[in-house]
Amino acid sequence: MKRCFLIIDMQAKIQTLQEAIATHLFDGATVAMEGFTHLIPFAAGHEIIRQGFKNLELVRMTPDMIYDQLIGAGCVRKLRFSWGGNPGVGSLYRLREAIEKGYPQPLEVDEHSHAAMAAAYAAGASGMPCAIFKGYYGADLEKVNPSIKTLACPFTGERLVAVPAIRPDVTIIHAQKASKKGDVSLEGIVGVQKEAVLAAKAAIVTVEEIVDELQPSSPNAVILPSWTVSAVVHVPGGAKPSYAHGYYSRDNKAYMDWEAISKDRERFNEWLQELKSTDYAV
Amino acid sequence: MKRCFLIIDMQAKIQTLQEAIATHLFDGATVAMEGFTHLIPFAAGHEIIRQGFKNLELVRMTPDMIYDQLIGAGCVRKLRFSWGGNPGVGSLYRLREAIEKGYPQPLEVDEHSHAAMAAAYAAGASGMPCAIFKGYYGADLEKVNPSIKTLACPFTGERLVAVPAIRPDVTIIHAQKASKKGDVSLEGIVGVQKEAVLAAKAAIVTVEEIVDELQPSSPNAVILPSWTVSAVVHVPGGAKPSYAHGYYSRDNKAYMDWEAISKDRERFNEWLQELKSTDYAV
Amino acid sequence: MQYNSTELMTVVASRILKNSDVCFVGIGLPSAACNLARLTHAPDITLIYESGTIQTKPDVLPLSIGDGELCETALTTVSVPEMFSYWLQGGRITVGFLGGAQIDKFGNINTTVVGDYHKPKVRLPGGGGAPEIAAFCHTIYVIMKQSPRAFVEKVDFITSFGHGDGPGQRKAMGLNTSGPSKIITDLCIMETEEATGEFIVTSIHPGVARETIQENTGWKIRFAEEVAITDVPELEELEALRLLNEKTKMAHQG
Amino acid sequence: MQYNSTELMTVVASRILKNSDVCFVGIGLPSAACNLARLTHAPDITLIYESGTIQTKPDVLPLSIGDGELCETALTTVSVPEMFSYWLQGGRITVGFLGGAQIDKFGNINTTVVGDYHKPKVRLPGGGGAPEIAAFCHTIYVIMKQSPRAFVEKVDFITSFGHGDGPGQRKAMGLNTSGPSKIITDLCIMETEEATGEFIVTSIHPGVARETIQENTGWKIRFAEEVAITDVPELEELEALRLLNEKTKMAHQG
Repeated sequence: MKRCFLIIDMQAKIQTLQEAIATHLFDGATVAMEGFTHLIPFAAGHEIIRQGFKNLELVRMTPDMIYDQLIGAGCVRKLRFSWGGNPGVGSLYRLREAIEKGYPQPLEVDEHSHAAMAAAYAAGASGMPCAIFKGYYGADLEKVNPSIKTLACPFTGERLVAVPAIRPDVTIIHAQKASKKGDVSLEGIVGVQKEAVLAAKAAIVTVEEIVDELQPSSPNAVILPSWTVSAVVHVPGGAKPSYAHGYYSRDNKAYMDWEAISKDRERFNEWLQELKSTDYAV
Repeated sequence: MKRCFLIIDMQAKIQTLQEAIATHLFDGATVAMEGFTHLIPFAAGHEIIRQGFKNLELVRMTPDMIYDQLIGAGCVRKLRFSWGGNPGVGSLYRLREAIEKGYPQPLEVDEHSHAAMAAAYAAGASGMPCAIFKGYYGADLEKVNPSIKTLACPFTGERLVAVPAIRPDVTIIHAQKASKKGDVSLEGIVGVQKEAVLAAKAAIVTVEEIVDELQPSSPNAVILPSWTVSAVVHVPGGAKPSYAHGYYSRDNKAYMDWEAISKDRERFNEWLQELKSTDYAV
Repeated sequence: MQYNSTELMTVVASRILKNSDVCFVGIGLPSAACNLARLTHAPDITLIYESGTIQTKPDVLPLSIGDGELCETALTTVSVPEMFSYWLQGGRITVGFLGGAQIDKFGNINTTVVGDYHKPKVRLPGGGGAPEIAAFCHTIYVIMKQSPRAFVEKVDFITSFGHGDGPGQRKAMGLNTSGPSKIITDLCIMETEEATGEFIVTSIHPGVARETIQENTGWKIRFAEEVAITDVPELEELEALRLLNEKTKMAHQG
Repeated sequence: MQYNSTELMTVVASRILKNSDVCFVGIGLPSAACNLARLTHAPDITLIYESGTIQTKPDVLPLSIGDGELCETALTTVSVPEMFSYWLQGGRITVGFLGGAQIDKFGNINTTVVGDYHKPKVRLPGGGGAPEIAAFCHTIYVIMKQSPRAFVEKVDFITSFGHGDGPGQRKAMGLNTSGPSKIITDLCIMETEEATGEFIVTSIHPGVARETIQENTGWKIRFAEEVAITDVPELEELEALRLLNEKTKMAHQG
């Protein structure tokens, strides 16, 4: 319950990307950048690389290209995840080299299933110490990950599974819109972004547009009120090469092209130098 | 897991109210009729009274006027609930007489908090045997209801609470729209209706309108696909005197007038005779 | 300007709310107090009703917790399971309001039964959201009319836990929230005394005698060393409240 | 009409899907097979992708599990926690597709590591949704190209449980779902033998020799008493598949 007293002070400030990352990140922080192929906060991830944070504990269901980049850049000590690949393309070679060869630094792994990660985010948002669900029947992950435990339903005796709740120091997401007041709206494939924000001690939201007033298409639209968000940052195109429903499409070619860059340390380092020498560009 | 094989056969049929109730209800069934002051399925409840089902185990977070009517009519043996009153008005006297005086028959009570009921519906929808949450700290309900148990978080040792999942034989809700195919859409205060439907072995949905195609206002609108629903029934006004967002408002006067009818056995019986002698009227 | 005791309670309750508060609003006096705060000194206060409506700004007071007005004027409306898990249990709510049939000097409240639970003399509506509201809102304000039948030595049933029978019990249960911190009655304001966990009178409404307060309290009531006199409602507050009540009455009769 | 082995696998997989199925669709061949079924004999088949899109009807195949096309053509899109709790764990999905780097004769699948988990020779992407897809979908179909490196005596790591090492183990764990029931390869169709829990060959694709199947299987493969010859893809099926692939290719290069 420590967190409730933090939350009182949460109130969205409109900041620049540099400010928001510099204010809320710190070396060793647990950081979740979510987006289930949609609305992936690439620009914010790149700014973390530029600012050179170290030993981050990254959390994400589907670490993809942006996490490959953060790992390759040497920002990451540990990864909690459930599926680490370049979706529809192949491997994340920076992720693989960190695990297989300890390059550029060893990567500790806390591996779960999607069901477990999704439940763990929801548990974090709900102030629960753990998520309890049904899963992992006969799967070996339970044997190699001590943070997966079993318990019995107190009524039926049925075997249930528990994993610790996810409580990031900082969650970063990209959304379509925010109001000037800092209320945020997401639409389309919404993934676990709401849960990731509500589970976090601080939340940064980059957005395509800042509007005077949100005008949700439905009373039940997915909205994060300003008092659940720490910083709102106007970053049009901030999800590229992933996509923003209603704004731009997924750049599939960029994902396919990443294969060759990721595979080759030298090409990756060239990519990294170029990133560091430029501000985010849309 | 027995239920999964039931669910395969679920596919919405468009039926009349009489057919739908006669097909799916049975004496002794566990029935949830949900609606959190909004979209309360009054017409369906009245049809249950007309068809004279007995010994039902009713489930509902906020049993209000319609459950008072079912209890007064002698249809109900047991009630699982969290708040039983006429909201903003006062008591439900038929409910009180059943508990306090066993009239017209004794009413067994399985009482929880809102948080517990909401979690228990979500657990039912999720195929869980129980819901696990944080709650009831120091509250006496835990002492008088054996279906509230505690357990320890396997990671932190923190005290957690468990209640059995809700798995109704039949859930009945009222919604704004269904397509001819049987997909259902709800909007506004959506309560626990989605969970109540997904937790049930059979689900009846009465609707204001049947349209050719649903055209949801948002990709994330609340929709129940036709294969999660057993029967769709066209009952315009079927939520009156509660309300249907976008169709008609709450008839507050009817709720205030219920006080006097409910309070007096004779007036209630007159009301009951009149109900039984008429078809549902809008 | 003349005012009645309900108006006084509502105004007093509205004043303790801050612009930055996120309130879990119950029907009746709490709803009136929260909306009065919003219409006077706390225009950006966030009001949440357990039906799922977040940041709502109703023009008239809802009769029920889930009236259409609440949804139509809300920033967003979430499902009830989400409301209780992500928002209430998640620790997002700063202020909860409770009332009840009985309250004791430790702020334990009964809205369940009078008499024995299994053979009740009077069956009350039950707890609804109260057990977890009392646990997870950062603080709890209680609004209740004072009488010896309502302010009792020991409640028949603890529907929502206050401070048990003394200080430190909440913490021992793993709760870091303050629990009931103020009771606003038609006679006075009571606040929790830290050392004992007991409610003591800290402000007396204008014209009320100490004896009247004791006569309407079922336990031996104590008074703070310095007891204030509650400020009378201001013209502006009363006008805003009466306009709200007037609009509400018309809407509900409609 | 000529066809290649990927086309054959896709067509064969599409044929086993029913109009009434609710499929949890993975990217790649399963996505192609499910959409081919929808475009041919099963127009009302319900396709669900784990990104939350329910009843989607994409015009082109998504590259990733959460492409915009899926959401735009879906009946509704739910959050990922809801997808895994209410829909998958809730028992709403009739068919799940799995593939992997390794599979054994009991249908246990490895998509996690080659070698030791803590010091892997090759780190694969991991399980994603697979452990619970294997548990909760009413049945599982596997699509994989056959080779002795992929069809192994014992998988290095059980990412998703099939039948363990014999029949009855699923039931003993409290699972009432059938688990992997068919494997569609480029050479044949295998099905679970009830008595042993083992996969045996029940249909051989045209022109494939039994020896070829054994050479590409790391365990001693058995054949059913009556082995069918798989029907060749029909013109209509191939045309629909090629049009879908053509549209997809253009869209992804765009």
